[in-house]
Amino acid sequence: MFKKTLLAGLALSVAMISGVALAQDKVSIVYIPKNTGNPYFDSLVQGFVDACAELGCDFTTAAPATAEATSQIPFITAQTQRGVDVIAISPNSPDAMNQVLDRAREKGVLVLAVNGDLVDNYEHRDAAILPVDFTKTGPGQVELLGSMIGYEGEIAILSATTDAPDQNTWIAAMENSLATDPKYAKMNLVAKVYGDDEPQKSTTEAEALLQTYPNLKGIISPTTVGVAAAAQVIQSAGKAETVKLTGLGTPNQMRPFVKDGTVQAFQLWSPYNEGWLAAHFAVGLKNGTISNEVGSTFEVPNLGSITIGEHNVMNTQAELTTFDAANIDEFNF
Amino acid sequence: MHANITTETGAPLMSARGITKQFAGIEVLRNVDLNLMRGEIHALLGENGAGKSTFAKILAGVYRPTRGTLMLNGSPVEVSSPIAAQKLGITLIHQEPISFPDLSVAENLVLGRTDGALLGRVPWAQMTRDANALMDLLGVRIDVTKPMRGLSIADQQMVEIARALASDSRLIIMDEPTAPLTPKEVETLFKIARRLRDEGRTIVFISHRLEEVRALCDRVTIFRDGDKVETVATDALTDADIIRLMIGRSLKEYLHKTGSTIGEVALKVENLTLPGFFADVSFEVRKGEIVGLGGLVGAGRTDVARAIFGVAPAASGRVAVNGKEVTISEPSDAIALGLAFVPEDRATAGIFRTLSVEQNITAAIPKRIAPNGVIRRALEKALASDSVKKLRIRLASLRQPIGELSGGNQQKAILARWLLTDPSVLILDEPTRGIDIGVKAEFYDMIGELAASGRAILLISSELPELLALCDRVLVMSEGRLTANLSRTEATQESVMHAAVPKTARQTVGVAA
Amino acid sequence: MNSTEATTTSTVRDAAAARPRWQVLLIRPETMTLALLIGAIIVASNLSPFFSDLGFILESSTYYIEYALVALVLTLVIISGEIDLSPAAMMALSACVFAWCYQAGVPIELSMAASLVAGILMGLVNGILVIRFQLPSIIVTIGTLTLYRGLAQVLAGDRSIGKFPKWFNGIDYRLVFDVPVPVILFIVASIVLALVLGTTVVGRQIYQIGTSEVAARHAGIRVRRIKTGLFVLMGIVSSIAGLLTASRLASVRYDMATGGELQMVLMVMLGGTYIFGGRGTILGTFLASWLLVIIATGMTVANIAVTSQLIVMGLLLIVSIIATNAIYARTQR
Amino acid sequence: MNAVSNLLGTLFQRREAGIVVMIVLLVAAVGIIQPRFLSLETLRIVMLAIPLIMIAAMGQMMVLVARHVDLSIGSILGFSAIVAGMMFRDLPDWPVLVGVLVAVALGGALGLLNGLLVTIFKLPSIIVTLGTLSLYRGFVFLVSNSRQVDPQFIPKSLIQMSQTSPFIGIPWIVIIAFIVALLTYFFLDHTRLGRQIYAMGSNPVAAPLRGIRVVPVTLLVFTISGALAGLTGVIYASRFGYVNPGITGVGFEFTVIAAVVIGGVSINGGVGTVLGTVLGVILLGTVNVALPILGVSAFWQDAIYGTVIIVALLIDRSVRQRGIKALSGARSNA
Repeated sequence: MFKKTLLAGLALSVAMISGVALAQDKVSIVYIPKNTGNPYFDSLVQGFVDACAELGCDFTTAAPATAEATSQIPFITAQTQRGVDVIAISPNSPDAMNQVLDRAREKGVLVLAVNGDLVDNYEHRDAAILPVDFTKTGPGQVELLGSMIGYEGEIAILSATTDAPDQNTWIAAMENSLATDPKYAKMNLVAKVYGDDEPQKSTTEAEALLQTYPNLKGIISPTTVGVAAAAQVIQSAGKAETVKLTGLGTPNQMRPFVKDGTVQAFQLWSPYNEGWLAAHFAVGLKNGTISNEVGSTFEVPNLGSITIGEHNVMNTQAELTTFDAANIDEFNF
Repeated sequence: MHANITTETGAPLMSARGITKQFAGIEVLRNVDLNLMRGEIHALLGENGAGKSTFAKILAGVYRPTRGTLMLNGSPVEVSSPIAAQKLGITLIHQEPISFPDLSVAENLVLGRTDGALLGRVPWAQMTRDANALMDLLGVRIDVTKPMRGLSIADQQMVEIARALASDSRLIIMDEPTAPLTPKEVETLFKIARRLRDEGRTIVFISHRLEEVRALCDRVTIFRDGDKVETVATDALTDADIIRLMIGRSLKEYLHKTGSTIGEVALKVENLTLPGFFADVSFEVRKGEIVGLGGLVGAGRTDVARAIFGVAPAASGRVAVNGKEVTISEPSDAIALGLAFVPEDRATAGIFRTLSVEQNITAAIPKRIAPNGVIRRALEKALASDSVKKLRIRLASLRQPIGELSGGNQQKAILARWLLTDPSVLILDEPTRGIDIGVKAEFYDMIGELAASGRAILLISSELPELLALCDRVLVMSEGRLTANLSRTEATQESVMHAAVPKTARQTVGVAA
Repeated sequence: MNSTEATTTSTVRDAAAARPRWQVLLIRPETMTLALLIGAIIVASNLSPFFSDLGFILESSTYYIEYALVALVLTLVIISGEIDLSPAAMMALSACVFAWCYQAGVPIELSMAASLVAGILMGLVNGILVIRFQLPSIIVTIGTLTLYRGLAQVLAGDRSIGKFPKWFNGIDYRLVFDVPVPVILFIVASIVLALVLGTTVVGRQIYQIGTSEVAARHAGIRVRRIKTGLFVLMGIVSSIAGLLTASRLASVRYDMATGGELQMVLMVMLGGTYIFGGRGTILGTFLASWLLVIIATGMTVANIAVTSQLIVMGLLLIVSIIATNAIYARTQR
Repeated sequence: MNAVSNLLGTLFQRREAGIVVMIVLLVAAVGIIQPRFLSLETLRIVMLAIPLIMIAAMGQMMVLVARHVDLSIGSILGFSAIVAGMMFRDLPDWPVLVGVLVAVALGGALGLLNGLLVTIFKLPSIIVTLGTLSLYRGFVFLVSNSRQVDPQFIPKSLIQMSQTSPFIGIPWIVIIAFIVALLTYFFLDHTRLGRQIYAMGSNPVAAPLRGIRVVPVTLLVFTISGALAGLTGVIYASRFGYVNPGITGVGFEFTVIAAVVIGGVSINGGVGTVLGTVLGVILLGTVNVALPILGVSAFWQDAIYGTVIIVALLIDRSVRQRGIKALSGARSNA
């Protein structure tokens, strides 16, 4: 009975295989998101899929169940074993995968960091595709919030984890702008709190902010989970008039709050374009039409000219996209 | 004496016809026919394992008979479960009170009553009132709103009895209800039992104490080895008759004590105290001597043995082995000093049920079978098979799980385990409980031989004849204290019982006995 | 109910016949595990052409071998009638202690020693709570698993600590006769523990304790000492596994080995160790560890979604206990 | 004098009193450090923090009283929430109530499956539910195709359950949670079936001898626990406004077990009150809210949970020991 059940289970699994053998002539790309069930990456995957349909490359995606530091490792090994040409990955950790990525590269696999980089471990990947120049994100957010609150009053930041590298880059830039730009002289950053990208913790932290700082005028939450949780908190506390919120969020997640006025505007970029660019870059590199040199440029349909910057980083767009009631319905991701 | 029924006149309330019960193919009850009359108190007597408790459980629906029928008021009935029994008006008061320790006394009284819907409301106030009324009736002072957990065993037993009263049963079966009770409580119980009988209810009373049976019961049925031997009016038999019927031959025939020379003090215990269990216990056991330890269940005998052996060490007091004062905080310390302990509860404290006989026998001698930590199989096998031969343990293979052996052979294996440690002091706690008559005799012989070989033996037993026949001296405990130290000549049924019953209520013994 | 059992057996006239030897050998949980292992290898090879490559399987096995190493000791704990659900958290905390010490400037050798000491202490805390305070181990270790993981988080925050010396990193890439060092370690530990359990007095006593703790105490077996020792051994082996993981990842985070306890319990259960104690073998756990490696690796390389992996793991756990229970119930009589 | 000390004695013996004291001390301590904590707003936040835990805790408490444990409630919660969310998304015309009922029914079904495994195969519930914890989470990913249900699809009326209030500012979900607690109280304390659950947990061997049908009662207990976890799933959607297969309900079982154990429910079965559980949930909720207000790093949260579970176990044991002492004392006095 034991045996039977298991064999049945395995037989069931046979039915679920997504592709057995990979064609030799086409460039094969695999994309490993942070975790499964994360809507942000669904849109990014779509970019890959569409680009590969156009370019004629093979594309698969495989994701671990949790966004824990080590969970992507078996996937990298397995994909290397499958003999893929390109591994694109949104890393869960800036350093835990160094060795396994090196091993993949030794076997001739092109490793691309997508949407997040291996900060300070650049030598363990070939290139990185990031949505925007991350030095511009922080000031952009400060300016957006400033415009909402008349450049005056107490503000706070609700971030992801204390160690999230991208968020920390942005926050540092925000602090720098607030300190140096006289335009923001009357904006006073009173707190930085961290919701760990968990809905429950983010909610409690946002509630505590409203509670602890009764004169709070605005919150910046540069993370999709955080900004949604903060919007929910402001909505249920009925403080949309007094506390302004902005941050980085996905249109689908934020749509109800923009529609009911809880949030006037927030920003993000197009994850779709990241997939689109990554696929074009990878195929071009494999075909020899693009060279992975700092400073070299190439053309990508719909995106225009892309330049490879310092640390082999390239961006899909120059500025953040701002979403508000006027344009939010044009986006679906 | 209200001996109003001595013969079977009229229709019986309950008749058993050809009741046979098998467990895993083994007959523990054979073809039992028995009539229980209205308005009688009917004693079931027999040794442990004779089948009386099994029979009681069949009456109460705990077990279903393998063959045979039960007739209630002349028509056959299926007593398929305890609930079914309850619906038929049959209540069993278990040997060990079965209660729900976290629930209140009042709740314990009504729980499982079959009337009322499952989602019906619990009438708390009514329940408490009724429970108090019952307690008054029984003359016990128990706070019925408190959980059962805090009650003494005796009080728990009284609650059980109260439950039987409350359930308004026609047939009440009491399985050794008096074991934990004080004589005063026994007296109350008897009063109530008589009143119930006079109301026309039937009571089945299981006890080991002949004097209680004489004081209370109208008729007795004697079981032996799964057979019903006889049902007669209590007055028609003498104690000697009853004992003969229970064990199949007279006591003298199977209890024999070989003389041994008594030597120096092997085990000396002074002022041993464990608050709540026993206090100020002092005695000594000499080489070659068999010292009995008698008393009622719960008197603290087993606790003293466990304390000496280090299972649950005493809080204060001194123990000396072979003249040297020692500290024993764990059984392993005791074993190193040459002590051995055959515990009362063989199933949980004695055997390793699923492990081989061989492993069971060699469990206490790790150093001998594995001088450098690695077990020498051949040596182990030799030691074990030697013991099997010596003690005549009946088995199919040394590798057989010990659980497959009969109780007597299991007990022999446990004894074999301890003999391999070559102990100078052996503590035997109810060594013959639940063992076949035939094997029992073998045990008595062995105990005698062990003493003759110069070992000191402390024998705890609830069976008076066993104590009287085997021991050189009999100690008696009551309420956690040593109340008598009787020489072989002083020790009689009466003197031991006299010392065993609690002092606080001694004056009432005459009524009970 | 025990008293009725005693009455039952007391009247057994003659001992029942022993079971034939071949039956005893064949109807064993380990036989099932072996059959499953062979089946899994066949199915996995058919699922993906990339699977049947010993080097790849060995490399992939290093991701699970740390758990398998702990599972070996957990087998002893479960045979002795207890359970420990905290080893994954102990791995994380001891590794965090190591990394924290190293970062604070303690020489790496001493940091490793500190990690071992932490492991011993954690095991001791478990042991004391279970043995001295007589609390049920299953719930105690649920408490300490939360506590240890929490302390790891307090100690390391959510940073990843790395930058260990080169010689420390990448133990999984050091090969002895083409076999990664951790795998060698696992095999050696299996042999040693199998010998301890099968041929020594301590091993024998672990079975006896698990069969009946009361009887073991009465037979003079030092139950408390052995059980405490086993809990401490869990701490030590968890610490070693934590260091292996740290070496493999070249970095340490508090969320290392998250969810590992389920995998460890699964390995032990799948190997036919009886959940109520007293039965089980190291061989079973050894085979089950490889079974798990094969299943997980096979599914990952065949690109089977994590969804099915979770379902298969859950089903395997339940089915394996049912099967083991059934087998033991058969031989019990 | 004696009467007063007796009263105090019984008060302190009651576990509930101890928790109330702890809550008061906690609130006072936090209030001294951060006076803003003592406000109506805090009360509202605490109130919002507890319904999720409370509803699931009622089910878990019942399971623990019956001498079992259910580790799979987080996954059951996730499954019910995702299915309800998908119904809201794909069948927007259907009444919200249908989604709620489906979630509760599915939760009940998964709970029943736990119960069946425990009763039919006589397996320890902790291992069974450890297995189904993983199994059911797999189902969550499977039915949702690993896709989140976005906020735009969660019905407004459902979201408003955690924002609007029928009276004096108490949000609907809090009222629902207290209704569930009240119903549980009536069920466990005032029906025969409820008392049978206590009896079964208190002495599983005796239960069948007293006519308690252990198997159906056990199945019922697991089913209720599952159904309440299912209801919690819908409340989750209401509270957080979306359902994510990889996040919703993950690790929730430990929070709930911590709350229940703090509330004085014994893992040895038979002991525990609804009041104690409610207070345990409130204590845990207050701690959760107090930590960020005090500026304590969220990193401490797990360590505090773990400590609290162990301390609760030790307290439970010492209470039990006192009971045993009382027993042996009574015996020697008899």
